[in-house]
Amino acid sequence: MRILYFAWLRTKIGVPAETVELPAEVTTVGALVEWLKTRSERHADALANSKVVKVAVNQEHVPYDHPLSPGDEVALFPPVTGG
Amino acid sequence: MRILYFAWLRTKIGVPAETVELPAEVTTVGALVEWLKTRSERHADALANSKVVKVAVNQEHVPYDHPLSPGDEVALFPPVTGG
Amino acid sequence: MTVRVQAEDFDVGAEYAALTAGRTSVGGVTLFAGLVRDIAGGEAVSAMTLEHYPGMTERQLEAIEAEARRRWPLDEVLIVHRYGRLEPGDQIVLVATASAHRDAAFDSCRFLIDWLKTRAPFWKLEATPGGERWVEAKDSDDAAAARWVE
Amino acid sequence: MTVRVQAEDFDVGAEYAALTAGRTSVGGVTLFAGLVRDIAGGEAVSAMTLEHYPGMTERQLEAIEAEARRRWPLDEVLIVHRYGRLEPGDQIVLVATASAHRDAAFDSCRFLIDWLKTRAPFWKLEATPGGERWVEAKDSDDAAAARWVE
Repeated sequence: MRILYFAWLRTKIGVPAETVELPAEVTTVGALVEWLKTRSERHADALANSKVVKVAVNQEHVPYDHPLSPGDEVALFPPVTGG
Repeated sequence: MRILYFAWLRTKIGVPAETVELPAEVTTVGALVEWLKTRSERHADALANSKVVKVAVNQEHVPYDHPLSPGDEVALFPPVTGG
Repeated sequence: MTVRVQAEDFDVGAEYAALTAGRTSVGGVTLFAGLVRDIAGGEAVSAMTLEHYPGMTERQLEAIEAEARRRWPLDEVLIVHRYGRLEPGDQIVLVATASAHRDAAFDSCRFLIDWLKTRAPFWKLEATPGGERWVEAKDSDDAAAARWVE
Repeated sequence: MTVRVQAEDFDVGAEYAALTAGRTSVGGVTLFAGLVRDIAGGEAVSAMTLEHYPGMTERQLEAIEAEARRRWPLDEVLIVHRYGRLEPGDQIVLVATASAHRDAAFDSCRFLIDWLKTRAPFWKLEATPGGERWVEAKDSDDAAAARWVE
């Protein structure tokens, strides 16, 4: 699965995107965020406070209980600050 | 005293302005409007419904109980419709 | 001079540019332009003539500007209102405010046009197929202005 | 195309002219332009870099436009948002709506900017004397957007 990172999530994790093989039990956005924390210290640090980690699936904002499907484009980012 | 008329008050009365000699007892805007009605049928018709006759004294909106002073510039007009 | 009453048209792009030129304190500009519509009250409008009360108009617009500046922290305020004969599509009025903050820019701009509509001495005469008619004041304009009574 | 995401600057006068050109049904245009301020949170800002999520940005802005058109009777809607490096005084965003009615133009324009601020995937990085910092989302922006929840 393709995971994109933006803004300070990108700089903290150190890459703008990565492709991961999800374990079978990771079936929701919330489970994905928890699982990503185990990948490295940088991931754990960047994702520590899930209140400021927002998620989009296929370019739509989604809540943490949103289910994941193979082929989804998943993006993690801080609250947006445009305008 | 100089009296100015605008919009349909001007066209109904037939002049854009007139200079009048007020009787001593006409000391307020409301009394002026009543007195102007007696000047002609055109005045009476134009000023019949005081709800839609607004008054400015010295270029400020005023209520009917506003006192008149010699030398005041008085204007009568319908509710404004700019913008 | 931030209040202008004129027969000539105005250039929104140039007015906007002047509001922001050389300023780095402005976070937002809100601008409203009113135009002549080709239909009003269900009737076709071929022209509109705006009468006003010279002297009082400027005075009232300046008072409205001063009130906006009193209520909100504004870098710039602009009011331009035309008079004379206009046709559908023509510009009638421009109000604009520049502020550090978006809420102040929006609220003050709407305040300007709402108050102007009930206080500035302008009257519209519309030419329709049925003849000329003076536009009647709208209760909705009074209600819009009433929102701003402190 | 009424939604644009671009690095280039935009010309407010030209955009305004395009919104109203040849139209006689428009009674009012409301326009909001957001600019880079030279100070934020009490600190001097020498530059701002806007990052965004290509693809999602356009999709979200189009959804915001569609929602505005669903809620109000609008002749035209325009959203232009820049990304990349900007300096104080530079334009960031332009939202504008044209409608027969002033209330619809004002409400929809404010809706566009309020929703954009909480939904469009842009992030601001400010350069200050103390170094670069990512701008934090404001509770006041969430509150502004919450006004429009139906």
